[in-house]
Amino acid sequence: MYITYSIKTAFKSLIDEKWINLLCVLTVASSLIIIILMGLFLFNIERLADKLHERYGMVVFLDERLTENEIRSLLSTLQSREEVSSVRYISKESAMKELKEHLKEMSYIFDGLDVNPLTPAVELNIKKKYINAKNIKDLSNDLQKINGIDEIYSAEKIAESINYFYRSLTNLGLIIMITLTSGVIFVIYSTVKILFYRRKEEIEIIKLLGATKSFIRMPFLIEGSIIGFTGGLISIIVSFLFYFAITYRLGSVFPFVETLIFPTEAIFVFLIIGALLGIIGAFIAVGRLRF
Amino acid sequence: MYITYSIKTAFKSLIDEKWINLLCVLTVASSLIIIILMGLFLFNIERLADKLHERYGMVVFLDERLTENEIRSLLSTLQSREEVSSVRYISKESAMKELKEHLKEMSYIFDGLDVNPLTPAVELNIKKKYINAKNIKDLSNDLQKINGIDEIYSAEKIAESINYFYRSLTNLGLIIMITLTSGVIFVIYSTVKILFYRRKEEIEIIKLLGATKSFIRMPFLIEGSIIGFTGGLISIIVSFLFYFAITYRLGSVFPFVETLIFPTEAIFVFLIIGALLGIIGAFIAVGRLRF
Amino acid sequence: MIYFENVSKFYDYHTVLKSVSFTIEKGEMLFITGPSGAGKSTLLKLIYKGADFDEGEIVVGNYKLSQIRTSEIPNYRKNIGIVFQDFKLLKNLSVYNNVALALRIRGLSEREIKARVSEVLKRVNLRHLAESNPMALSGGEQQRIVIARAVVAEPQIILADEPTGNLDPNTSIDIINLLKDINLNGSTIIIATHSPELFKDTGKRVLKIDASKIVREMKG
Amino acid sequence: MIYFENVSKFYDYHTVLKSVSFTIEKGEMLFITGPSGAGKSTLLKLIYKGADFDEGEIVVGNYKLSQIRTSEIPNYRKNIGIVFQDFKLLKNLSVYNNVALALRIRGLSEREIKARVSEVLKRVNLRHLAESNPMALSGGEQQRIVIARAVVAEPQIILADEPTGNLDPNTSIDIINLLKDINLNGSTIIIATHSPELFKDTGKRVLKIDASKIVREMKG
Ligand SMILES: Nc1ncnc2c1ncn2[C@@H]1O[C@H](COP(=O)(O)OP(=O)(O)OP(=O)(O)O)[C@@H](O)[C@H]1O
Ligand SMILES: Nc1ncnc2c1ncn2[C@@H]1O[C@H](COP(=O)(O)OP(=O)(O)OP(=O)(O)O)[C@@H](O)[C@H]1O
Ligand SMILES: [Mg+2]
Ligand SMILES: [Mg+2]
Repeated sequence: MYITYSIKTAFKSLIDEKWINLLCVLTVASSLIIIILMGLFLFNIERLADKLHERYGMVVFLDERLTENEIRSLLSTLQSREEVSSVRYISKESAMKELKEHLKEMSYIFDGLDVNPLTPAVELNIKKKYINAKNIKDLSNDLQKINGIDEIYSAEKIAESINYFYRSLTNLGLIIMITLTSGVIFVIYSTVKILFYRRKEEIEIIKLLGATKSFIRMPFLIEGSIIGFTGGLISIIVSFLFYFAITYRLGSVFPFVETLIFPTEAIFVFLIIGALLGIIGAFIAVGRLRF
Repeated sequence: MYITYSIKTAFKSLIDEKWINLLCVLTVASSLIIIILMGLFLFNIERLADKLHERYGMVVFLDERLTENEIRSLLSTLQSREEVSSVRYISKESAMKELKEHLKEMSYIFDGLDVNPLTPAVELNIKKKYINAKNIKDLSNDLQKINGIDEIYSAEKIAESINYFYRSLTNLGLIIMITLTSGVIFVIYSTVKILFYRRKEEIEIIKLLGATKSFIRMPFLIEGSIIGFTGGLISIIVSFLFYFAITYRLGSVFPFVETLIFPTEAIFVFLIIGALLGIIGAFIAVGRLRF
Repeated sequence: MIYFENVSKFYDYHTVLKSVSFTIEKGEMLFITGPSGAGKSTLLKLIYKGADFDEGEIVVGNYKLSQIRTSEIPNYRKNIGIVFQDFKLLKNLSVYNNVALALRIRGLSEREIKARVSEVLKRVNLRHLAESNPMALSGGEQQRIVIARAVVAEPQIILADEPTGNLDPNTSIDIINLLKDINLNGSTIIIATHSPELFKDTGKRVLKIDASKIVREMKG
Repeated sequence: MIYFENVSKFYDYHTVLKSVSFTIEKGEMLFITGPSGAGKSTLLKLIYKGADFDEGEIVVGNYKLSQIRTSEIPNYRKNIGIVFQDFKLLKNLSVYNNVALALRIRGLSEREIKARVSEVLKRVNLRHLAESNPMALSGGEQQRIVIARAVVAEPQIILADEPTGNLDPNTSIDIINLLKDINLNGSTIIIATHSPELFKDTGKRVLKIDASKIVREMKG
């Protein structure tokens, strides 16, 4: 069998044409890096979006004069609503504390204050599937009618925007990833095509000597898969270093960064994807052989 | 003269090797696009940073009991400090108004309030060159001693952070731009090297026929400059479209985006830079010719 | 073994072969001669399917060349060894590997390849140059590599196009003797040449082509 | 015009030329002969600086070849027209452009190039193939392109390595006559060949090389 010959020829070509192969591997790697980081970004955005949704809440301000019992029954009423996943009561005092924390250095403005001008409130966490402008509006209208509720802070626009922003990001990311994937195939295709043209004279000769199609094709397929695999390997390494650097350097500044996740399955997936794209590109490049 | 021959040969090679040339042009273009967008970003960050600095101020809170005259003399004392570019007096009432604007939807918390708990203040704009932690600290210490000044809100940390953030961004941007520029040269170098290797047999022949170095080199230099120029052209067009899309689509959401500037000089600069990088890459690629 | 029936071959502007008919027996050794541009190489090309003919029919063994399927061509060519006029050596393989290629294509084991290639390189007096790059060798040495590659697989048919164009008279005689030996083992051999010395006194059949026709058939 | 003084040339393992000395007069026409691998092509290579010699000295006109500077080589080579044994035609240029290249390198105007190339293609009987790709032509036609390219610039020296290896006897005579004509116009011509027919009856000087030495000098 000629498989040893094919492998030898593939490696010889890889070395003889090291510049173009290197160029190709680097281009493939950088495209894959962008694909991986983009994937990582979307994967984590999805997780963050979930968290944000979990945290999204309405705030219901209560009449100051409600008794403890009245508050308790109000809370259970609120809790019983289908849309509500949890409720949290915020007293006048804890509201002031939260406000001061929010204002940070400017909290001195309340220093001279003797009375607490704030009202007690209830924070409602809304179930993810109900978070959209219409539902929030409906809920808010319903709650308005309940006795003891003074005012409602619902911010349906913010919910809408987060949803919209998240959807646009996902779509944009997917488009870029698909474009880049075809880019990777194209790059390997062109490279193998160049290598093919470069060995065209040689191939014409071995055709005349009686070589079969697979004898001619095999070295190119091997070469394409090696290029793709190497590109995948480099991209995985670089992306991981990048991920590591980001979580390490930025983690202390933005705590949410530390929660970013790099799924280990991706490592194997991208090695195989690299090699596969390589073989596909090479196969298209060699094309139909005529005798 | 053989210049027509050189040009013809260059164009022939561009067409014969369209795949690799296209690949190279696209790689050069995408690198240049990143360089341009990075440059645009830094250019505008610089402008924004200047604006931020202009706006950076210290706030000096005054004794509530100062008379109008005393306030006026205090203002001129403050204005006379070398570090101060301008001063602005904020009365109790306008302070409350600003605070409410800042809190937006949460401003209702002051609704029930009869007294204005805030103090009158003066906002000091600091000259750009004095904005650093040490100067701000000194100034703040000096002001503390002035009669009628109750408290000082200086936020030297914020000034420091902005400066630091800006400097890191600039450095990072410059590093990426330099890396990519050498990347562009490398890509053109490898491409011309490949074309050179491909025509190696031919070149060996014409050397034997008596061709001079410049006769051999010229087509490659022309080809390199065309590749670089085309890369530059594409990158300028794409970057401009990108810039246009961003300002157009995001301008309505984030007003600051509308103030981004795309300097028209960049267009010519990048065409010339593209061609120059192309010639440099080609020159290195052809290298020393031996006879 | 090989039949040409009214075969014609045209290139864009001119006729290279016009209604050529002849027969070559299995095991025959035959010369084709004629002036430069007469169509000798073209005739050989038609046999190995390096070019298609426009009229008539060529039959080689069990193959009708006008009807042969593309997928069969590699196998068909494995029956044929070719000495190309322009050598067609692979520039980036050593002499040894250039010759071995003919056997690798035929799927032989490396051990068998080694034995056969060494043997044939000895026959053409090139064993000391086995590891050289063919491009570094003299014209005559290159020509002998091509001959070695054509005969190493002991094909049924050998087509030799100007196999001694770059060889001095003595080496030419060696090569013709080599081809005669192989012919004795049963291979059919067709040699295209412009030099009458090659076939004179061989007693073999000689076809002379000129003006796109076979103008004469003689004994060498 | 050309002096070899004890010139030796070694390749890695063996000696190709050993202490070779001879003189060629300006305007002379000289043959070099010898068996395959004798060193004929190597000798010509040394003259056009296609290879460096290891001992001795070669003087060509005003140039001492051991001392010639790299930057002078292109100009030196412009005095020489070469018929390469392996043709060295550019595959992606037409016949016309292959021949024209020799003049483009010398900086002639396109008008003059056209006149001269047409003229020389007529001489070698290739005018009808001017726009063909050389790879599509017969071996003999290719060889005549190389000859045309070598002579078109009317250089002072013409080195012809096996210029008739692919030509039939009649065409060979035409080519030798062409070279004789050019020789009469004053060019020095050196022809390497393994075939005695080429120089017999020419009355020119013949150097026979073998075993890395000039073993005989005779008249053709
Ligand atoms: N691919 C082609 N396209 C156009 N013309 C061709 C092609 N191949 C050969 N020819 C022409 O066909 C004619 C015959 O060519 P062929 O190579 O068969 O000649 P030949 O007899 O082998 O000559 P030589 O002795 O010079 O090798 C020539 O005039 C040649 O120019
Ligand atoms: N670049 C090289 N490297 C190694 N050996 C070489 C090189 N060039 C030539 N030789 C060897 O030098 C010897 C002489 O070669 P040369 O080409 O001069 O022979 P020649 O007389 O022209 O033979 P032919 O008639 O076959 O063309 C040969 O044995 C050849 O193998
Ligand atoms: Mg021929
Ligand atoms: Mg030779």
